[in-house]
Amino acid sequence: MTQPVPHTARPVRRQRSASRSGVVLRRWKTPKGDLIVSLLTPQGKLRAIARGGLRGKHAGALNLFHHVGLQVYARPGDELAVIQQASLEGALPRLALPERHPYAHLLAELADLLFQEGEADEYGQQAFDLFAGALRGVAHHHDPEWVALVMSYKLLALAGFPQRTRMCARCGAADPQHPDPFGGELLCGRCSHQRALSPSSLDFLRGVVRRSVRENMDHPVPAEDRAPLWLGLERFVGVQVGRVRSWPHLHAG
Amino acid sequence: MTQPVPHTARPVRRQRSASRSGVVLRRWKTPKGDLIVSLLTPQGKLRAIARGGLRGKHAGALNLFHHVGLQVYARPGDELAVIQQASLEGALPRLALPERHPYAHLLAELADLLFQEGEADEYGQQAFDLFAGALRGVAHHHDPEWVALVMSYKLLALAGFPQRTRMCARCGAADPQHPDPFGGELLCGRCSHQRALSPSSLDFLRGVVRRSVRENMDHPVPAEDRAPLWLGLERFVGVQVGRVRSWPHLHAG
Amino acid sequence: MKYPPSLVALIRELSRLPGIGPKSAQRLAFHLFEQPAEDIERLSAALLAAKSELHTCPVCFNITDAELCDVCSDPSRDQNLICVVEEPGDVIALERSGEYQGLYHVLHGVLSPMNGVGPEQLHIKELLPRAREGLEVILATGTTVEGDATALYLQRLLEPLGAEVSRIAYGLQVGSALEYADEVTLGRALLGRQKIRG
Amino acid sequence: MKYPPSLVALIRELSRLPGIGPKSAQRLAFHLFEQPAEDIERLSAALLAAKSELHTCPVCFNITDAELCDVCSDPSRDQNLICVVEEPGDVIALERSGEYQGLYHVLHGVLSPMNGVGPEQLHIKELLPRAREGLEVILATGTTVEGDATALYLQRLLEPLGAEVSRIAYGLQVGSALEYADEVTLGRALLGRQKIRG
Amino acid sequence: MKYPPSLVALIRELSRLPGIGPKSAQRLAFHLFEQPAEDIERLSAALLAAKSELHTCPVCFNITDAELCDVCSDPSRDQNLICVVEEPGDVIALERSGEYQGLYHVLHGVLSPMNGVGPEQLHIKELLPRAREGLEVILATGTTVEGDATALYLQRLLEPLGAEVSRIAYGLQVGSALEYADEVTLGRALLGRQKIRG
Amino acid sequence: MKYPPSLVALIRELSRLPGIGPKSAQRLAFHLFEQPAEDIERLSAALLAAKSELHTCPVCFNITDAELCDVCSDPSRDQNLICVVEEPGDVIALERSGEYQGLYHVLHGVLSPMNGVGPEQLHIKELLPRAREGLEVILATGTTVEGDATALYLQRLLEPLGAEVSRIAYGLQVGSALEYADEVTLGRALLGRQKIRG
Ligand SMILES: [Zn+2]
Ligand SMILES: [Zn+2]
Ligand SMILES: [Zn+2]
Ligand SMILES: [Zn+2]
Ligand SMILES: [Zn+2]
Ligand SMILES: [Zn+2]
Repeated sequence: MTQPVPHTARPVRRQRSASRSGVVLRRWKTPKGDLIVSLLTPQGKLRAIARGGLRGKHAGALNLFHHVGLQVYARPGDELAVIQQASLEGALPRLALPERHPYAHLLAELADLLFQEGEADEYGQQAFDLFAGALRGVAHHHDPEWVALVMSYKLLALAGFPQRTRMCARCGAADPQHPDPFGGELLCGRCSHQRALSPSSLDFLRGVVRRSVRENMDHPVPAEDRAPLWLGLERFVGVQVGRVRSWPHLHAG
Repeated sequence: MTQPVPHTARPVRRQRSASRSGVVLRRWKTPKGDLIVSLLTPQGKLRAIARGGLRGKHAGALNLFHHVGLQVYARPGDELAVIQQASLEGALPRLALPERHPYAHLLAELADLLFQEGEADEYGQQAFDLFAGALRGVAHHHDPEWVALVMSYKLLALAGFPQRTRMCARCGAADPQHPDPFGGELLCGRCSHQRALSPSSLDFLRGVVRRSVRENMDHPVPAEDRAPLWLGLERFVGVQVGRVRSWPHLHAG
Repeated sequence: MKYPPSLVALIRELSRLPGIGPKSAQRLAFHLFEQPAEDIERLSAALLAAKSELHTCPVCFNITDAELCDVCSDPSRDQNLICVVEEPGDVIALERSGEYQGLYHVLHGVLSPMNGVGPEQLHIKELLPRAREGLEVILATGTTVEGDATALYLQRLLEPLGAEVSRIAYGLQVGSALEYADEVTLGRALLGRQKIRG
Repeated sequence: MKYPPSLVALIRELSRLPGIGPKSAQRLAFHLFEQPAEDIERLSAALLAAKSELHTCPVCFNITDAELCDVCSDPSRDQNLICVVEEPGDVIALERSGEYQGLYHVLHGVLSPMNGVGPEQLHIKELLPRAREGLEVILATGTTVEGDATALYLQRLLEPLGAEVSRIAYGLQVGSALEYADEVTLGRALLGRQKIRG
Repeated sequence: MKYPPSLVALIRELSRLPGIGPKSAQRLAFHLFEQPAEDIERLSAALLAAKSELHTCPVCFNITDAELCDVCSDPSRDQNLICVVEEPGDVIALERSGEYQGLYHVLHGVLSPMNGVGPEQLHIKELLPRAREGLEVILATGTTVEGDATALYLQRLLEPLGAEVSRIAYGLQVGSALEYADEVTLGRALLGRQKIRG
Repeated sequence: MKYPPSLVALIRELSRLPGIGPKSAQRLAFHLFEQPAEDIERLSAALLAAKSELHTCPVCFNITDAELCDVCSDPSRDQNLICVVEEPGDVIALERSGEYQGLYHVLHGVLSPMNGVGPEQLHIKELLPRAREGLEVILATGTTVEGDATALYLQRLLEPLGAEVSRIAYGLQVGSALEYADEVTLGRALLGRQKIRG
């Protein structure tokens, strides 16, 4: 009597199902009423489509910034994985508050730009934890602006875009202290005509990557000194990473 | 220069779309989450399926007793027409009231039994108007029981099941006045051991089909005399038409 | 070709399950055939164990394997709140929402005379003794005509008993645009509008 | 085979329409080819007429062909009620529900910084002068995070101006069973429960 | 609320297009309203241009803007092969497959007596003069009952004229598993099996 | 709330079945809970019986409960025809088509190196001894790249053994219009055209 081929040797079907869990970075409506979402997961970024999502049972879970568990189904050759089931694992309703909403957008837009699809490298889990923590901070911390600033610099560094703070970005001189109006890094006094940054701002820029999130949060730069930091960040991202549409709306709330 | 074949000569495509408007008589959920509805329309009864209807955008419109406009799509050979669009044309929320709800069920169940699918005969419009009027009456009239009784007899007659009231259902004798405990029609004094019906009940039974709805409504049988009429109706329908599950629940409200 | 009777029997039993048509039943049967014997035995045992160990809670008619269900026997649940639902699955859905800390009452159906379901076919008479002053009963039957009728019927019975009676909200599902809501729902969502939380 | 340029042009223009992919555009083009010339001319004229005659109402930003839109110029509408919506299509949806007799204000979008939409991209500054004591503003933006954020933003601006501010209800769509609602919506439907109307 | 007549007219014209229901027509109309005037004018002009410039080729009844269509006027196409199809759109589908280098003949329909379509409503009489010894006619009407009936009808007419007549293959679509094919197709696929190319 | 362990176990086992997600498994479990005990016992028994009684036919690897399967042991089947398929379910599909009277050979998979499936993981070595002069082998693996690759691999092995080798037809599924077929299938349908049966 012959037994069938054992299960492990059986060919995988053309289609693959997978479970993923992540935070919704963006969502697009297609004209047909489908929903395309981009998520950050511990295994990297994922884009998937929920058919009929705008009127379907997934619309609730697949909201911006929601942490969702997905069952996706991808056939080789399909451009996008199809979402079969979606369940909410966590929501931060306070991100809709006017003083917090724009920062959540900035962080999600940055994350969407910084991480590529299918890149499941060793930093995946770290990136996911950092981003999820950033959203939690923006939702609940009394100073969401500071959370956004710290976490933006942290995300940039993790994605391989650390700012140079030890040498002038133009001439290479040591100990630069002035903002670079074009590249967003630091310039020496000879290369820049702008006023030097405040000591606490300089300390922040030089330490943000190396220090823990907690340490950074505990030593905020005074609110009135943050404008040059935001400006530097915007320039740096614009030059190194790409266009971020949230900038003009950051201080609208 | 050759012109194309004029439009009128062009073959109709294999699929047909149609617009229908009617009242939902019944709805069934399929295990997949589709919704099958049976509607009474001026063109006869129609059964159609709304795919994913239970979670879809049609769930609201396709409720019991709703008057809906449908866009259906039927391919020859398909068992059920598929609902593509559904919009509400009228709802009677008061039909959910405990003292009215069971009568609406009775009328819908009767209509579903009495009218066959695809029968678009000359009575279609009349049947639809009668049934729609019956539901409106049950929803708004101060005496929904009386509406249901009158309209049930009217619907039966229109569907070709008039009661014989001029001769004893067993021996044919004239002027029968006693209830028939088995067939639900009338018996003479010799054929029945039951008490004769009240004069107003007899007058109702003999006149209900011929008189207008308005006339019938204006001359209600006193509530305390209606029990034999309901019993007769139940027996008559049971024998002539088929099983109606609403009976035991008529006076539960 | 004649199929082996035990294959035919398995396909027939599987196709009795809701949502599983004859083609899926056949696919499932072939899939099961390829699985190791232990897997089949575990599924078979799970079926028998579930059937023999589970029953409905005598208080709320939720599914349980104990004398009282896990909600009824938990003193930390809010004893002044009962949520009335149609089916045991609804309890799971509400628990998963994480927004509810009260008790339940499972009707096991809705009023539907044309389907032969009246009050005595549901667990309504067991709900009435639970009603009292200071209790809020949330009627969370579905938003169909039958669900509404059941809610109205219960409200008439419960209010004279001193309970406060409320109905789960009708409105837009979360994540929706207005254009994807039907007219009936939109009308209800407007009527049910609430003062915004600042 | 090279396609006739005018056919190619028509397919290209049609496939720019939302929801119409290249295959549907081609099917539409062939369909139009078979229609009588008058039908095509009527469609073409309707396009041009709509574009030249329609504009947004200067008060509520609804679509109109008159100086004021049909709602703003109707004195029988409730002048103490303004419903704020995202798009002109939402006005039609609400009118169709038959439950609303007040005025409108169409934002033409929602706040969405990552898409470059801030308050100044929407018709918000034109809403503020309409606010006053005795007015109720119903915020009927979608139930997405962006719709919520827009509602909260407007509530902060409108309340100091004396208007009462409410939000369209979240909950179960009409005709739904609990098991088909997602957890987020279920939670909102429980929180938003309302005293039942007897 | 009364909608502006030009909006109503546009929605009505759009909803006449196949596959566009009233809701989609409304969405399209609002979309068009938001587009720049040039885009609308370009669409409108494309419609009129297509209608005035396009007609059917007098030989094969394909769509063209020239005296003869691009296939009929191309001497490099195989003149000994004519593929008979139902609709002009089928020509595009076959051209896109890249597997065909012969000529076409577009019937503009299929035989369907119950819809009033007999041989004289189709471009059949214009096909017969094209038949001759040495010509292969591929009947590529659809695989429906009507498509089959039309193919058999043509075969009876064409064979006596000396043409070789073949039928497009029935079978499994590429990329399919057997379990997803219906029984009729499977039966045809077995009957139509071909010696494998090594 | 904690769910009863036997309920959790049943849901877990059910959700292992292909095509049954966690939500469907939950719905199934609640459904089973409502069924009479006999039904559950019958399902459970059917599972165990199928597993213990069924095995693969040692000749063709179809599923059977006898020494040889019903096809192999039927002398009236055409012994000069073997149809090679991927899975036991394909045998049922072909039998249902009613067009086939020969024998089968079930490979239990297709070549798919990236999934670790090479010739030795399939029942190929058992097919070769069945090949001989006068036999036609119909390769009815799926029309995927893997199915094609498997067919070509088998053809190379079988032809030298004297068997005639054919491939199931590619083409339009029955009931289809050309415009709904993809280009690859259309190209294959043209190439595979057959002389029409008059
Ligand atoms: Zn320098
Ligand atoms: Zn008598
Ligand atoms: Zn309990
Ligand atoms: Zn206006
Ligand atoms: Zn031509
Ligand atoms: Zn065998």
